[in-house]
Amino acid sequence: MFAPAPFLLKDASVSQVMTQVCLALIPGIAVYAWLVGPAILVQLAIASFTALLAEAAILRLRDKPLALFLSDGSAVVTAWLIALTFPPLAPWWLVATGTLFAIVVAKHLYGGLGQNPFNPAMVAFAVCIVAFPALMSQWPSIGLKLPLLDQLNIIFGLAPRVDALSGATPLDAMKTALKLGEGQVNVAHLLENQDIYGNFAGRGWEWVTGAYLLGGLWLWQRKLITWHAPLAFLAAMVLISGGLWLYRPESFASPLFHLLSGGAMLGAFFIITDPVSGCTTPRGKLIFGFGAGLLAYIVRVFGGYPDGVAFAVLLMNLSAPLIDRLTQPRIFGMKEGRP
Amino acid sequence: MLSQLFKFHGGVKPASHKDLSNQAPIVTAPLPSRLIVPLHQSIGGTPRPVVAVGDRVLKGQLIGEADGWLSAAIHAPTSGTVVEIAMHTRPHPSGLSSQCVVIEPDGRDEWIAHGPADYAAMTPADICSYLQRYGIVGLGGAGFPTHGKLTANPKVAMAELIINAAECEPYITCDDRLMRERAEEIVRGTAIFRDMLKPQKVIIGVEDNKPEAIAALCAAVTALAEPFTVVPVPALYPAGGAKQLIRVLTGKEVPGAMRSTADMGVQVFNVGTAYAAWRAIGHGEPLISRVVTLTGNVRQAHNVEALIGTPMDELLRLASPNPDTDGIIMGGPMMGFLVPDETAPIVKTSNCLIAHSARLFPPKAPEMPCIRCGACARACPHELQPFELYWHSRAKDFGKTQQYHIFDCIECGCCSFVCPSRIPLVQYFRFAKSEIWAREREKKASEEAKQRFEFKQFREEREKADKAEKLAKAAAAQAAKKAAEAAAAAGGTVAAEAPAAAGDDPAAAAKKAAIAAAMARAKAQREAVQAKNTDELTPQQAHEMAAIEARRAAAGVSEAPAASTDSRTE
Amino acid sequence: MDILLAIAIMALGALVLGAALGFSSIKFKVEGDPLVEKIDAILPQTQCGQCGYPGCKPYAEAIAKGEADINLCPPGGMEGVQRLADLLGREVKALEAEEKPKQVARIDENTCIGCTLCIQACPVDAIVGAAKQLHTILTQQCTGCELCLPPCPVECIHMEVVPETLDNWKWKYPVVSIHPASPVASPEKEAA
Amino acid sequence: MSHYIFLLVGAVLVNNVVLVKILGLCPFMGVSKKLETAYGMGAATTFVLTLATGSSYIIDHFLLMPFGLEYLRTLSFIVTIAAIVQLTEMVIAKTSPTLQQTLGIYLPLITTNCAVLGVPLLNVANGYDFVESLLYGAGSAVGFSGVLILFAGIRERIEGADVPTHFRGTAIALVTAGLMALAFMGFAGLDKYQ
Repeated sequence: MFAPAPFLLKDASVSQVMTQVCLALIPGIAVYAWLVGPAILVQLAIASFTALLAEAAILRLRDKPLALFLSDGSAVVTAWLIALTFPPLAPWWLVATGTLFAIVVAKHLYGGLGQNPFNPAMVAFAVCIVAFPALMSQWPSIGLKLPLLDQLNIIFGLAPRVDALSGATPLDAMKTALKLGEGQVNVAHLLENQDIYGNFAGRGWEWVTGAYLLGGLWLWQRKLITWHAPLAFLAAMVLISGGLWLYRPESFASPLFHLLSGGAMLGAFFIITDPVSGCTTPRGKLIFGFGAGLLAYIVRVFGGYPDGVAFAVLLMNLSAPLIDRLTQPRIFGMKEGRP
Repeated sequence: MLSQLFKFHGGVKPASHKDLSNQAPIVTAPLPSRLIVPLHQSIGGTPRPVVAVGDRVLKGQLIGEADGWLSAAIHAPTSGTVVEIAMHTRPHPSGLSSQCVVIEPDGRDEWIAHGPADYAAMTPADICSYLQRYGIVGLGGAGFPTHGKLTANPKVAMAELIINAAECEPYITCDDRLMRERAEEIVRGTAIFRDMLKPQKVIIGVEDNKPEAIAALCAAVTALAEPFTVVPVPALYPAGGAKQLIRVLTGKEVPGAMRSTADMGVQVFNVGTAYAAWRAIGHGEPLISRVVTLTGNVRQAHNVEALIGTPMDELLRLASPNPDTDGIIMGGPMMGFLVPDETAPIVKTSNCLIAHSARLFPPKAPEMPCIRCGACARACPHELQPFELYWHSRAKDFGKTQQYHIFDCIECGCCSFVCPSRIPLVQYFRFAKSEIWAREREKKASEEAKQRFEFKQFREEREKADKAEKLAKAAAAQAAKKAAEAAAAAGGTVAAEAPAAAGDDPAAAAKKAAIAAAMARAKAQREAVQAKNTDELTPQQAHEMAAIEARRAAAGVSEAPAASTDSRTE
Repeated sequence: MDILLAIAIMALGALVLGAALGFSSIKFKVEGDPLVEKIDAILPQTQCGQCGYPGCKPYAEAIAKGEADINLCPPGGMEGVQRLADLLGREVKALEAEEKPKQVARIDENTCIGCTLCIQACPVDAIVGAAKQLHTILTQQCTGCELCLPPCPVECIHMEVVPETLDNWKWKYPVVSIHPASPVASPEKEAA
Repeated sequence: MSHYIFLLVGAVLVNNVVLVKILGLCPFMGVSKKLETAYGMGAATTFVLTLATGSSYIIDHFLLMPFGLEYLRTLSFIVTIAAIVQLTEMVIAKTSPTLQQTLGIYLPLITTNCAVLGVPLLNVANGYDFVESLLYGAGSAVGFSGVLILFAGIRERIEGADVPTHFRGTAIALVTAGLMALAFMGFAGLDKYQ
C-alpha cells in the first residue's frame, strides 16, 4: 500500500464540484417552473431517475464501486441539463431515451466519468432532435400554463398532445420568417409584437436565460469555471448576430434576442464549460467558446434545426483534443511551449 | 535594497503548523545507542570506507573518502568503535539498503584534533577541496555536494547569490530556529560563498511568516557589516523551491532542461549549508550533525541538533510521540515520505521527522477519475498541465508525457494537494519518470551490447582471415618447396613463375588482413573517441542525476492505513 | 469498330500513364531500407537467437521483409512487441515465449574447469578468462541471453535475476487506482 | 461566386465525404490512431483527390464522351487514380521516408479509397463543370482530411480512457465516428440556404 506525498490535502471533491453546478442551476429551474409550470420538475425527476438507474446498471456491469460513483453527482448534472434542454412537455419516454443514450453511450462506453469526449447531455439532445424532430420542437407557449395534472397527462401520454402546446419558440418563428424570404415577414416586426417571443423584459424565455446567467456568474465567482469559454461564446454570438443585424435588421434578430433565447446562456455557462469534453488550456477555451458561439448562431439561423447550441457544442467537442494540443501554454522557464 | 518581488504561477497555501515546533530552542540530542552512517549520503559517487570493523574512531574522523569529483566525505559523528560495515536500510522510499558504517559510541564524544582553517591563505580550489573533505553538502533536501555548486560557470558572470531560507513546507522549522539562534554564523558562511562566486548581489530570501528569523538575520548582517539583503518573500508553497525562489527574487526563470542555475548567473544555497560551511572553515568541524525538526503527532515538538546516523525512532522519542503514532515521515508533509523502516538513520538531508497518525493525516479518500477541471494546472508552479501528464502516465504512454514536459515537474505536490478527485498525481509522474529512466538505461545497454556483438563478429571474421592467410602461406611454402624440387628436377624458367603465382594469393590475403586490421584500428579509435565523449558528459549527467536524486530523496512510498481501499469495495 | 476504338484509347491511356510512372520511378528512386535500422533499434540487442535468427539484425531484416512475426523476441517483452506493432502498423500478438525478468549469467567458481567454451559462445564478449583459468562474467555487459549455458560441459553457469538496487529501483504504478490501468498494454488493442 | 462558396462549404461540411456520404471509411478508421499519420494521410489524400477529380474530368470529357465510351468511365477512372497514387507514393518515398512508413499500407490503399473514386463519379452524376469538379474534389478532400485529423485527436485521447474491454479499439472508434456524424448533422440545410 502506498501513502504517497503530499500528506496534506485540500478539502475538495468531485461531488462538491457537481453539487455546486446543480446549485447554480436552481435559479434557472425556479424561473422555468414559475413560467411554464411544474412539468419541468417532473422532467427533472424522470431524467435524474433514469440517469442514476442507467449509471448504477453500468457500474454494476463493470464491477465498479456503486456508492462512490453514484454519489459523485455527475449523472445528475447530465440529467438536469437534458431535462432543461428538452421541451418541458416532451413525453416521458423521450427524456428517458435521451438520458439513457447519454449515460450509456456517450459517457460509459468511454469509461465513465471524466473520459467522455462528447458532452453527454448534448449528445442526448442531438440524438433526439434528429430522431424525433417533431416532438423535440413542441414547445408550449409561455402564456399557456396548464395545471399540473394536465401537464402530467401530456408527459405520460394520457392526454392527446394538443396543438396549443406546439407553439413555436422565438427561434423557430424567426427562422421561419427568414426562410420565407425578404419582404414576406419582417423579423423585427414579428418579434416586437409578441412578448412571449422573448421581447426583452416581457414575460418570456429571457427570464429563464437570465437566471442561468446568474447561476453561471456564481459558478465563475466560486472559481469552478473560468471566464474564457463563456465570454468567448457570448462575444462570438454578439459579433456575428450584431453584424448581420446591423446589415439587415429586417431579416435578422438583434444580438440581445440571440443571447436571451434558446440554450445560449445555459450553453455558455453550463455546457461549454464542461472541462471533460471541452478545452482546458486558456487559449483553447477561448477558441472553443468562440467556435461554439459562431457555430451555434450559424446552425440556429441558417441550419435545419431549431437551436444550434447542441450541435455547436458537439462540433467543438470533437475539435477539442486538437485545439488543446495546439494551444499548450508555455511552461515555466520556456519561451513557448507546445507538445 | 531590492524593491521588486516577482510572482510565480500557481502555488498553494496549506496550513503551516510551524508554531508547533518553532517556539522551543534547539537542543542537542543525547548520544544514541549506536550510529548507522550511510556512506552514500549525497548525490554523486559513493565514498569509499577508510576504516575497518573493530577500529576505534574519534569524533570528526574521516570514515568515508570522497570518490570522484562529485562526492563528499563522510565522518564519524562521535567517538567509538566501528562494529560493522554492512548493508542497512536507507531513509529512502524504496526501503532498500546501502553500505553503512555502524559505530558504537563510547560515550566520551572525543573530538579528533581540529581547528579553524587558514581561510585567508586559501585559494578557491583549496576551499572547494576543503569543503569536499569536510563533507559539506546541500542540506535543503537534494544533498548536492556544495563544492560542486561553488565551481562557478566561467562563461556566465554570477549576478545573484541566493541563500534559501524560505522553508516553505508546513511543519518544518529547523531553518527558522537556526536563523534565530545562529544568524551570525549563517552570515559568515554566506560570506564564504560570496568570496567564492563573486556575485553582484547576495540575497537571503525568507518567507514572511518568520519575522523573528528575519530580524535576527538583519541584525547579524548589520553587525558583520556585510552588504547582504534579507528579503521577506510572501509565504506561498513552494516558494522555497530553488527555481521558484529565483523567480520571486530575481524574476529569472530557469528552464527545467537547464542543468545548473549557474548558467543563468544565479546560485542558491540553503541556510543550513551556509552554516555548515562556516562550521567547517571557521571551526574545522566536518558535517557530522544537523538540526532536525521533530514534530507532528508528538507532545513536545521541537528542534534538535542530531548526529548523522542517529536512528529515526530513537530520535523521535525525544519529542515523546503520542501512542497512536503509526509511522515517521521524513521531510515535510508535501514532499516527504513515510520511512519504510523506522530504524533507518538520519542523514545529511533529513531536515524533519513528522510523527504520522491517522488523526493528523487522515487516510486519503478513494481516487476518482480525473474530471480535467484544471485545478492542478492552476496550482502548478511550473505551469505544466498535470492532468494531461496524468492521463498519459496512467496509460503508460511515456512518449506523450515527455511531450508534456514531465521532466520539468519538481514533484512539489501542489497538484495532488488541490485535486478534487484525490488522484496521487505526483506518484504517477514519479512512476512515469522512473520508467523513462529505466528505458534509457536499457537502450544504452542494448546499444553497448550491439557494439560489442558487432565487434566480436568483426574479430571472428578477422581471425578467420588470419587463419586463412596462415593456411595460404603454408600452402605457398609447400608449393614453393614442391616447385623448387620440380625446378631442381627440371630446371628452367617455368619454375620461377610458379612460386610467384603461388605467392600472389598470400600477398592478397595479407593485404586484406592489413586492411581489416586498419579498419579495426579505425573502429577502435572511433569507439575510444565515443567512450571519451561519454566520459566528458559524466559530470553533466551527474548534474542531471543530482536533480533526479533530489526529487527522489524528497519522495515517499510506504505503508499506509488500509482504510482507503475499504470504501472502494462496496 | 467501336470496340477497337475503345481498346486503342485504353491502350493509349495505359501507355501515357506507364511512361509517366516509369519516368518518375527513375527520377524518385530511393536507396536503402531505413526500416531495418528502425526495427533493429527497437530490438534489445541481446543477440540471443531466441527468435530463431542469428542475432538481432537478421531478425530485424526478416521482420522488414515480412518473413518473421513480431512476437518472437522474449527479451524485448510485450513492450517490444507493442512498439514493433506501432512502427509497422501490424497487429499486437502475445509473445511466443514467456516473459522473464532480467537476468545475468553467473559462473560457479568451484566447478568451472576453464574450458573457454562459454567465452566463444558469448555474443557480446562479456566473459573473460583463459584456457584452464577460472572464467568470470562481466555482469555489466551480460545481456542474459543464456547462450553460454548449453556449451558448458560441467554446467557451472546459471542465471540469476538482477536484484533491485537503489540504482535501478523504480517507482511503482500507483496501486490505489480504481480503474484498471492502461488499455495500451493489452494485447487486444485493435489492428485497424 | 457565392455559388462556388456554397459548393465548397457543402462539400467540406454539409455533405462531408466521410461523415455524411460515408465514403473512405477504411483510411478513416485505419490511419487515425496518431495525429502525425493523420496529417500525412490527409495531405496525401487531398493531393490525390484533387488531382484525380481534375484528370477524371479531362478524361471523361475529352476522351470518353467524344467517342461515346462512357461505359468505360469506372475502369478508366480507377486506372488514372491508381497511377496518381503510385506517383504520390514515389514522391513521398523520396521526400519523406518516415511519412511513407507511418502511412504504411494506407498509402497505396488510397487507390481503393472509395472516396477517391466516389467523388469523380459524383461529379459526373451532378453534372459539374471543370471548376466545379475541382472545387468539389478539393472540398471533399479538405473535409476528409479535417475530419480525419479531428478524429485522430479524439482517438489519441480515447487511447488513455478506461473503455470497456469489448469496446476497445475499432468498436469505440466507430461509436465515436457515429457521434461525429451526429454532430455534423447540425450542418444539414446550410448549403440550401441561398
